[in-house]
Amino acid sequence: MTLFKEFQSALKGLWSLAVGLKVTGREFARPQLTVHYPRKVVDNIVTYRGHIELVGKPKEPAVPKCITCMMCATVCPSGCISIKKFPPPKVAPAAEGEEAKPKAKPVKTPKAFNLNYNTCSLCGLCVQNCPVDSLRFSTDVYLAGVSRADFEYDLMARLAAQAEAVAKAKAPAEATAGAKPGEGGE
Amino acid sequence: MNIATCPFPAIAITATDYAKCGSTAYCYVEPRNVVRAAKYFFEAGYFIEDVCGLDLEEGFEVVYHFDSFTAPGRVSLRLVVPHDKPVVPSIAGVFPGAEWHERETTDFFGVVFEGNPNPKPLLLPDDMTLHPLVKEQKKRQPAVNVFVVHRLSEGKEPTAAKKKPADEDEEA
Amino acid sequence: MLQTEIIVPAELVRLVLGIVALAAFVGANAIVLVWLERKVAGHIQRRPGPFEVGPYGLLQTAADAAKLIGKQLTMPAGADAFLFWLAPILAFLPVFVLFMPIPFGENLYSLDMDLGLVLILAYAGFGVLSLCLAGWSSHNKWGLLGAARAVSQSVAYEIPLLLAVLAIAFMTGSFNLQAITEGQGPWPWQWNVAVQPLAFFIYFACALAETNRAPFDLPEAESELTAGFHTEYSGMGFGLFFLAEYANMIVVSSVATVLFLGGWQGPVFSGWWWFLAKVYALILAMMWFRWTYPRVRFDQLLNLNWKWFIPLGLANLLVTVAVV
Amino acid sequence: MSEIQTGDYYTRHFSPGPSDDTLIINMGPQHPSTHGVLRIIVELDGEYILRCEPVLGYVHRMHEHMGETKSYTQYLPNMGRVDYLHALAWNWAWCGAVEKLAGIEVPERAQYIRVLTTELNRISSHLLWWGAYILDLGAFSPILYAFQDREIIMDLLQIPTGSRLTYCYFRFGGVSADLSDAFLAGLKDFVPYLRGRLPMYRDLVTDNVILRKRCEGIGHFSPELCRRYGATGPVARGSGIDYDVRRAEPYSIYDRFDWEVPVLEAGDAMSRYLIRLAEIEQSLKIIEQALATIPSGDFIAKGAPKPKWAPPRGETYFAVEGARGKIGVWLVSDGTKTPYRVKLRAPGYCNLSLFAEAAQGVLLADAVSILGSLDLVIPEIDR
Repeated sequence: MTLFKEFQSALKGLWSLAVGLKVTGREFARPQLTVHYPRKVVDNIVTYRGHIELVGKPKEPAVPKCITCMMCATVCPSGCISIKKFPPPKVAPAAEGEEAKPKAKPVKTPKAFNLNYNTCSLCGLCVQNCPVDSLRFSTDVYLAGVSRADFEYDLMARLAAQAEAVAKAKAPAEATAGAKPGEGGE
Repeated sequence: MNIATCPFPAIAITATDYAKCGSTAYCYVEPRNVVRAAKYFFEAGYFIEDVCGLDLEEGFEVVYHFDSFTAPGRVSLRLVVPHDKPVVPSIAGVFPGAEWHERETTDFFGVVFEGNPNPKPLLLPDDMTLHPLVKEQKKRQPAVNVFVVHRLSEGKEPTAAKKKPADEDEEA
Repeated sequence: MLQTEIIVPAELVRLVLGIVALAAFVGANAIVLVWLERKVAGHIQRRPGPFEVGPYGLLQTAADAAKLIGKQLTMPAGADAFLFWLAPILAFLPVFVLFMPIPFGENLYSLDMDLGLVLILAYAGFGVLSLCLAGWSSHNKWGLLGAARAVSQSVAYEIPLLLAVLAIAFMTGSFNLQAITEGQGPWPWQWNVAVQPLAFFIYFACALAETNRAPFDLPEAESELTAGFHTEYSGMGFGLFFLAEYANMIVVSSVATVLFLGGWQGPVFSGWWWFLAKVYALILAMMWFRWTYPRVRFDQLLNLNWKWFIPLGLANLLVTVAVV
Repeated sequence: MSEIQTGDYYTRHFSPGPSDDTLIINMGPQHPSTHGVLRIIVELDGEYILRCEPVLGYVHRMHEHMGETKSYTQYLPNMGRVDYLHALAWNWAWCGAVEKLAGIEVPERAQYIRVLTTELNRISSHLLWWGAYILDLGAFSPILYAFQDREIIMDLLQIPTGSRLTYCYFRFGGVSADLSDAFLAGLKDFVPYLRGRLPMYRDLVTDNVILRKRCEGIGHFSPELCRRYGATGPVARGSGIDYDVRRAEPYSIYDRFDWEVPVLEAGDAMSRYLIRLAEIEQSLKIIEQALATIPSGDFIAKGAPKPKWAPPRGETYFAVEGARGKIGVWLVSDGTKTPYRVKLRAPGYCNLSLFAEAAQGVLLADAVSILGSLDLVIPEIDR
């Protein structure tokens, strides 16, 4: 009887192998799922949060909302944001003699806003903690470069280029700006 | 568990608020009694969760976390060894799982576990002499500054901040 | 001028032509098979497989071969140079001999010999020698383990393979492959597989093991032995092993076609195309297995052989002899 | 024996055994089945393992030291890198420890969001393990089938978190973004979809006789062994230990859902395999219930800590159930903006530590099977 049982279990085993073949055979006949990258792209990039970029003022799209409070640079765990402020409006003291207003309004917009994407860990703390919503995530996934310098972004220039493109297209900002995170997607 | 019924020689046992600090008791022992304590926890059905080091002004505190599969309630077994002679008997003979945790603590703090069956560097390179978690003298905090003991009952034991644990205090 | 009449035996012409044709056949088919394997794998896994180089990626293998030829040949320090380089050549060369007695069509064969089957079985033993040498001479412990596995696996599985083949030989009363083919009819129920299903099953399973195909690919089991016997081979050294694997697949499938599936005979328009179609069907099945099953363990593999295939093969042979 | 003298520190200290007939080989750190960069020095007699010793530290990043140099908030992204396959559980462990220390309340909706995303992440981790384990055993196709399903999870989790693997989504007092309708709708569709896929997994792999022979009775861990080494998670549950942190040390809102802790007595690789598949189903069950009852409200507490915040002095231990077992964070604060000490208890570390004992006397191929059944993520072990 043990021999019989052995044969029975062997047949059962063989049957399980046949079932496996059936599964792979079925999958063989089904259409492919791969997205052939350069010809087609995936459709869920809109929810991806890539590196950060600046948000322009509604009236002047080339000028960021940023008030150089340095919050993003301080909170960043890897120190990849560097911001240069304009020097405080201390016009040279009396020697020049002109009507340099001693109480000129300080320029709040940054002189330079650079991101070193090489060290960014995409935690989103900067965007979350920006008090004036001047930062947002870009949806850039198709990034490639040959040197580290390719990933050191001048975000002010990027904003200017975006604003220019928008102006050129005379289309609403929706076209270039990434959608707000957490929305959209399939 | 309290100090009177404790089956191994302990310096102090504090029942703590599980909801706040995640342990039901802190149990301070002298380094030389740690194996007896571990044996007790082994026989009581606990498993070893981890062995951690902590660099305090008083010395290196070594914290063993034991927990039970059946009746949850973490107990942290603690001892303090001086900075200049950080030697603790290994409990790997009781809980073989402690071997790696002890080797890790040796890597990070330089605390030597005497009797560890395989005292090789585990996570750090073998030629590394630096112990990364040892703090500079001026950054070290006394125990009172980091331990706020959430006592469960009105315990009569001294606070966790035992200044000089390497005294006598042997009982049982 | 004195005319000397050189009498060239027709057999020799046929042999030389046959070897040249076989070289082309094996080379071309191996390349096609590599491509096919990748396509089958791709489609089973719902991806396209190679599709960039050439139409449907057909030239991908050729590109890979060119790359492999261009790569530096390295040899580990301490390896036995002669044996190390002999092994891949030894893996590939006997394949030509194996093809010689196989009748692809009614008149399409390079060597008509009565002991064709014996020749194939004899030369098939070379394969294991090359694996053994490769693993042993590369001065690599993984290679050594792979070699040890290869030897015990091949030696063990040759026995039931022989038993299965023997059953057919008894039935036909001949070792001549052409005769065996002609002993079967054109229709599937006239094929030997209908009479000897068990022998076919054993033969096919053993063929998988002999060619080191999954689920019996233990000598090169990459999740255990990194790459087994060919761990240390680079460039065309590796390429030859690779080609030899596919060439061996063609050989065992061809022999199976001849022995069990009626060879070049088909219900309509008998000819070499039927032979090729059957060979490819078997090869496709082998690929299908590879991309479906996990790998068996080494002791299980040998257990399977000694506890199942050999007794079953013996029983099958006994019954066959009794009936004949 | 010349190989041993020319080896490195660990090889030199792995003294050859008494017999001359043994082979000492390095499995890893680039071996295909050690997933990442684990290295195991193995002494073989034929193909039988006499003894072995794992060598760690190839991806050691000293996360615990980073914890002492960064602020509480800045340490968040580290968590996704400790165990990249179940990043959200580590997110939760860190946030939970800080919340426990500082007594921060997490709003209802945030609790649900955490449960939904963490369970989804657990499924994706198990799916990847499933594929990788079968790959270790030599079958190539299942991993891609698992990846098809995992891809959907990653697409889903990308909606709230913005990333696909190393999530940094939880914040002290909640999460960083609310769940969108697209996510909820997608998740609602995903639950029945994955349930429909599981029978295929069973047919193709679980019932396969070759796989069964490779797993059944292999790598038997007794409950005692698990206890001595502190093994948790599916490894312990596969050995008959009914222990799940979600049940044993209840945190968040897991007590509101109707789900089971799968436990199997056999203690072999197959039972660990089955436990993980059963956990996928249980996670689906939790997700289904959470989806049905998720309330509206804040996704982060109103008084959530600002980046430059410092918690009160004190210490705490917080544990969550990760895909690999019990994740523990021991946090000591001296009241400044940076933690005084962070200890990360990685489940894989404890689970792997029993390997040396369990692998004694097994075949090399079985060692691969046992190693795979432990579900190791090396960055988590090395930290």
